[in-house]
Amino acid sequence: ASADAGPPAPLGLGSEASPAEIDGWDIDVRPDGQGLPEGSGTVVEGERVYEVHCMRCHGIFGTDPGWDVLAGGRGTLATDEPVLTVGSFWPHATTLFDYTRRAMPFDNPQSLTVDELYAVTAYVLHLNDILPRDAELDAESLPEVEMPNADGFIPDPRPDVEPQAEPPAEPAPRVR
Amino acid sequence: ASADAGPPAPLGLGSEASPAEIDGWDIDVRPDGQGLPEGSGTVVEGERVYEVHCMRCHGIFGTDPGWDVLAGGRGTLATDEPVLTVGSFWPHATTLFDYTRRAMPFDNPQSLTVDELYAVTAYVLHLNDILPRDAELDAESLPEVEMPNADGFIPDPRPDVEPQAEPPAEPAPRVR
Amino acid sequence: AAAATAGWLAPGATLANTPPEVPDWMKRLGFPVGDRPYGRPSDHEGHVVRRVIEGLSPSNHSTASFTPLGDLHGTLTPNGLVFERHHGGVPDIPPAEHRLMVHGLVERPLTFTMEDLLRFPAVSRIHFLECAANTVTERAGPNRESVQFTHGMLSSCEWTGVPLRRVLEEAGVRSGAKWVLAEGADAAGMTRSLPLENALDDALVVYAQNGERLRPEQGYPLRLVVPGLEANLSIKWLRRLEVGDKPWMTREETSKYSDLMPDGRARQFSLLQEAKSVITHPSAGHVLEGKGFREIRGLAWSGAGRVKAVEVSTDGGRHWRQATLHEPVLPKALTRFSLPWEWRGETAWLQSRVWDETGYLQPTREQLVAVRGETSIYHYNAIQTWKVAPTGEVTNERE
Amino acid sequence: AAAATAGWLAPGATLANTPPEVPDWMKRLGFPVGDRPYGRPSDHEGHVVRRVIEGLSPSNHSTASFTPLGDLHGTLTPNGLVFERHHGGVPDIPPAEHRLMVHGLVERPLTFTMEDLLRFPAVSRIHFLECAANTVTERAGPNRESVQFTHGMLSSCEWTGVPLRRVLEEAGVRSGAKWVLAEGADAAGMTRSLPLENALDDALVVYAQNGERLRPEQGYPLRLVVPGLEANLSIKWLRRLEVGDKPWMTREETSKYSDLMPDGRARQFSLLQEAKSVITHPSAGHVLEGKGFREIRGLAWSGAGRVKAVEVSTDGGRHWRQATLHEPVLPKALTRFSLPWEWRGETAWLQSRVWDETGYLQPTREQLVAVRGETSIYHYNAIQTWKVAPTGEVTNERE
Ligand code: HEC
Ligand code: HEC
Ligand SMILES: [Ca+2]
Ligand SMILES: [Ca+2]
Ligand SMILES: [Ca+2]
Ligand SMILES: [Ca+2]
Ligand SMILES: [Ca+2]
Ligand SMILES: [Ca+2]
Ligand SMILES: [Co+2]
Ligand SMILES: [Co+2]
Repeated sequence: ASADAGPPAPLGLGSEASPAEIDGWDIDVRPDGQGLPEGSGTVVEGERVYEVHCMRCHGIFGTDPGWDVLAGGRGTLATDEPVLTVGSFWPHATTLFDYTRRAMPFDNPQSLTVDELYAVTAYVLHLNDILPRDAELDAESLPEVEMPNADGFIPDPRPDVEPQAEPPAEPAPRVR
Repeated sequence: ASADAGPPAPLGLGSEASPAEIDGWDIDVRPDGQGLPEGSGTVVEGERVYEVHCMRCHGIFGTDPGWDVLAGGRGTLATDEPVLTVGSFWPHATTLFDYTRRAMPFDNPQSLTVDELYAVTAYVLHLNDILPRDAELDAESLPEVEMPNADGFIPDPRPDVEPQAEPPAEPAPRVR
Repeated sequence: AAAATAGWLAPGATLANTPPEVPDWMKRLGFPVGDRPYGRPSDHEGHVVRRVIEGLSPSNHSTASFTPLGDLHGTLTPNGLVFERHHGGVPDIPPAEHRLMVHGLVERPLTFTMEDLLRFPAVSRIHFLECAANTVTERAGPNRESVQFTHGMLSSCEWTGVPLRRVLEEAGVRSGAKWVLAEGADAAGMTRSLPLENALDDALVVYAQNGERLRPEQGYPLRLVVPGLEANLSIKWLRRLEVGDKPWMTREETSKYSDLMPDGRARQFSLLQEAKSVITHPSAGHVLEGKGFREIRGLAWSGAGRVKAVEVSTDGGRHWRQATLHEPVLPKALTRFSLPWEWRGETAWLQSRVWDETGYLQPTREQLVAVRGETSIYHYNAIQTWKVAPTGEVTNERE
Repeated sequence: AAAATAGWLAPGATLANTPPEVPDWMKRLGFPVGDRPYGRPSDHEGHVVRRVIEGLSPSNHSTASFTPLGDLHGTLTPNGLVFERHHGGVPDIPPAEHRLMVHGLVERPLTFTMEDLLRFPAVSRIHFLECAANTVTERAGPNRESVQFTHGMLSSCEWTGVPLRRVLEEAGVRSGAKWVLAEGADAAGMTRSLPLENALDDALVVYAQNGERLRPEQGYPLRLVVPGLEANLSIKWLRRLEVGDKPWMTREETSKYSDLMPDGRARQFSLLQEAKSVITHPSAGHVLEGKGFREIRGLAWSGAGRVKAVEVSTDGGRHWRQATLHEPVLPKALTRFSLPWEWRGETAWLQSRVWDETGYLQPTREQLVAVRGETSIYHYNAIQTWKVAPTGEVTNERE
């Protein structure tokens, strides 16, 4: 695993994690769909989930300010007042499923069923004009959703500012 | 003041301490009598001070255990159960005045008058058979009191135990 | 200077306890030994607390509290004053029920109890943690009223635990592995993808902080500490590590913690906390009680390694003098700097700038904004200015 | 070893929150940010406190509380757990009314406010403080039930303040000066004579501890820290420094803190805390939960300078293995050492011994007692033994 002499012998600490144990805890989802559970949900079902579980904080159209804004903002990224939302900014639809599953509703996380998660994910994408009203999502279709800002991210180019002074000629004085 | 290049220029911090201010705070007493205030007290007066201010903690003869024992213990220092008291152990009588002035009575320190301090000092020395019943103490006589264990103290002779093993041949492994 | 402080008394103070008077507290017993089995600061230091900016967030379950840097000394942050940033509040986890699972691209998926983790060879290291959003308020110009709020999402502790590398090796990292997912056991299930390179470098799985077990709000009973990188990566209440070949693109590395540039594109995985410094004494909110000698003091740090040099200006950057660095100068740790100063009552503009061992120099605000604009949130590390008025009042202002 | 910890649960713990179950605390919000402006440890760590030995003294206004070394990690002591030894309780001093007077053999007698002292060039240093009477209970053989009570009058902090030398120089030390009297503002008026040589070496006038102002029981608002020497010299609530040509022979350097030898004579001004070490993990009171790999960890220190090497024995001193020292190894500071250990369930007798940079080796109890007898109270620094029974129970016993 490492570049040098190789890993040391295991110390024999810890206990084996069984597939069932891992399954209960492994809640993440990757852009390639790894981690997506079996199930499905439609935009229409999602509207109902959204109204019951999300609307009180994020507003009717997901555009209420205060709590995080979920929809709108397309075309604002290069302006003085960018509005970063799932539709305007997020590069992957899978992140919406992953984040909602682990963290939403804010005051009742990990409470939605898998089908509810697919549904509300579909609905928030619909609110962002990314999915049509008759769409349905599952483990296969979710990773294929094309996000408007999918190409909006670049690697870290820093350092990006040229030093405008030479360091002092003398080494720094030190005190203990 | 120091061995090397000499002290730096003052930074100009702090305020001058006036003689009166110093006088109010300078409560210590040295074996040569430096710091002893004007005043005096007798063993007989001291008995009364002791009864009112000290006896409830140190006992009728200064020998009650529990709180620090003030009297007795002569000849016990080299035994298995040494009893360290003003009489058996303390090298200087001035220490008794200094300590009583600053710290006794334990629950009401700095409450005795100068005369009371000389008196109770005389009385505790009397309890230790160091002063006769008709003795009186003042700034001149107190430093001259001869204490039984005056020669009982030696400078620190350490290290006093020979190392019985060589340090490891290899330098100690280090981790950060 | 003696004149300035002679007889100086804070509001409410009397002369009844100053020379030549014997102070009252020498004449009566104080509180007994053991009265406070676990101690707390003096009541006279009640103003030295973490503070939340009210209204910053609609819920204090997801907001920040700030370390009072202007009241601190040396380089360590007491555990009670370490800044907070939680996304779903602070969970109360019984340590006997906490588990760390390690799985994914490993030979042996494992679950560790706290007992297991305490048996690993332990290391202790002093490192700073800085929120990527620290100082964001100052990007568009002077804003907050004290260094607590401009720079207080910064702390420094001695962290004790197990090198993350050692924990991963116990499970056996398989070939093809490039990233590690770290997940917290809080209500936010806080999750980040960490490059395997950083995971195998100096990252730590930590159970103790400044000598004692982690505080609840710092991840009790277990957290990650990834030195030098944005603190959000140092996942608290750590419950799971998954080894994989690609990043997970979690909400915290896409929607958040990415840097939106003026052209509308966003920098991603910009994890490094670049070199930064700030003067803490004097700083905004302080009042100089008198002219004459005093010391200018501050903190400098770099996520890339050691601090190499710090310069201080008292005239808004026209002239610079090199500051003294206080040993030990440790990598990815706060370094205290100082400079003697004779203040004659003039208006002064205090600034500091740091070079780290890579040669990187802390930029001016103008330089940063020229490249990154004014709308991005994270990684603002520009030179800070404090104004000293002839009255002695220190404020967050620029020329 | 996996078998030993698989499914291990502390008393009272359930499996409802362990894999595959989603723990409860991920399903509800925790306590909000800023709920504790000044934080405190987890309620689950309520056993990690300073403790007094009841009955040791007739008044808890003059007694000691002990640092729980067996529950700590790394090398710093959290301020809330620093051991206490007061002789008249802890005074509550308003900092605006506190003064430090410097007089005697000086050019300019001066009084300093806290404001004045904060203006001096400041330094921060990590040093241990150890009561001269630490471990006295073990001189006549194993006695106390845990390392908290055998070695807990020991702590280590980052101290910030002004070199005592600089304060004395501000007043101007006159020729002929050889000693400095330091006096506290507590009900005991605690007072010691310090050799000028030590005063001008590395002694500090301290106002902050581990980043924040001193705790009340550590001398708030001002104390002395005299590195390497018996902690009683590090006068708390420091109010007065008098420079003189002779020692004052205070009660604390005659009646107390002198070492009575078997011949009835007493060593005086035996100020140095000689090199010492102790194993903290495992130590008496701990229970090894399973066989297999674990690490032996401890602390080593020397008042004479740096720790040079530590050796550990698991068979009562018959065989020794060199331990790893944890960086940074600072002078007159606690140094963490460790040694990997595979425990197979046998009875073990754990010991550690330290050499410091002067070549001094920590003695055995037999060596110390041969020279100093069993009745002296102070400066007991002999090798400590812990017994590990086949049940895993660790006790304070010797072979
Ligand atoms: C009680 C209030 C509340 C409810 C109910 C709620 N949210 Fe949220 N939501 C929040 C808060 C607060 C945040 C920001 C959390 C943080 O600070 O990390 C947030 C953030 C989000 C985000 C991230 C936005 C971004 O730009 O990063 C998404 C997506 C989201 N919520 C979706 C949902 C969905 C879907 C539901 C219903 C299933 C829901 N929320 C219910 C309060 C709520
Ligand atoms: C309320 C109880 C109390 C009273 C009253 C009291 N003492 Fe004490 N005394 C103590 C205690 C407790 C100590 C030990 C203090 C410490 O731990 O440093 C002590 C210590 C001493 C010592 C030091 C003994 C040694 O061996 O070091 C002397 C001398 C002394 N007292 C004298 C006096 C005198 C004289 C008075 C009256 C003027 C007095 N005491 C009143 C409780 C008391
Ligand atoms: Ca996964
Ligand atoms: Ca948003
Ligand atoms: Ca004097
Ligand atoms: Ca006695
Ligand atoms: Ca007076
Ligand atoms: Ca389950
Ligand atoms: Co002044
Ligand atoms: Co095991």
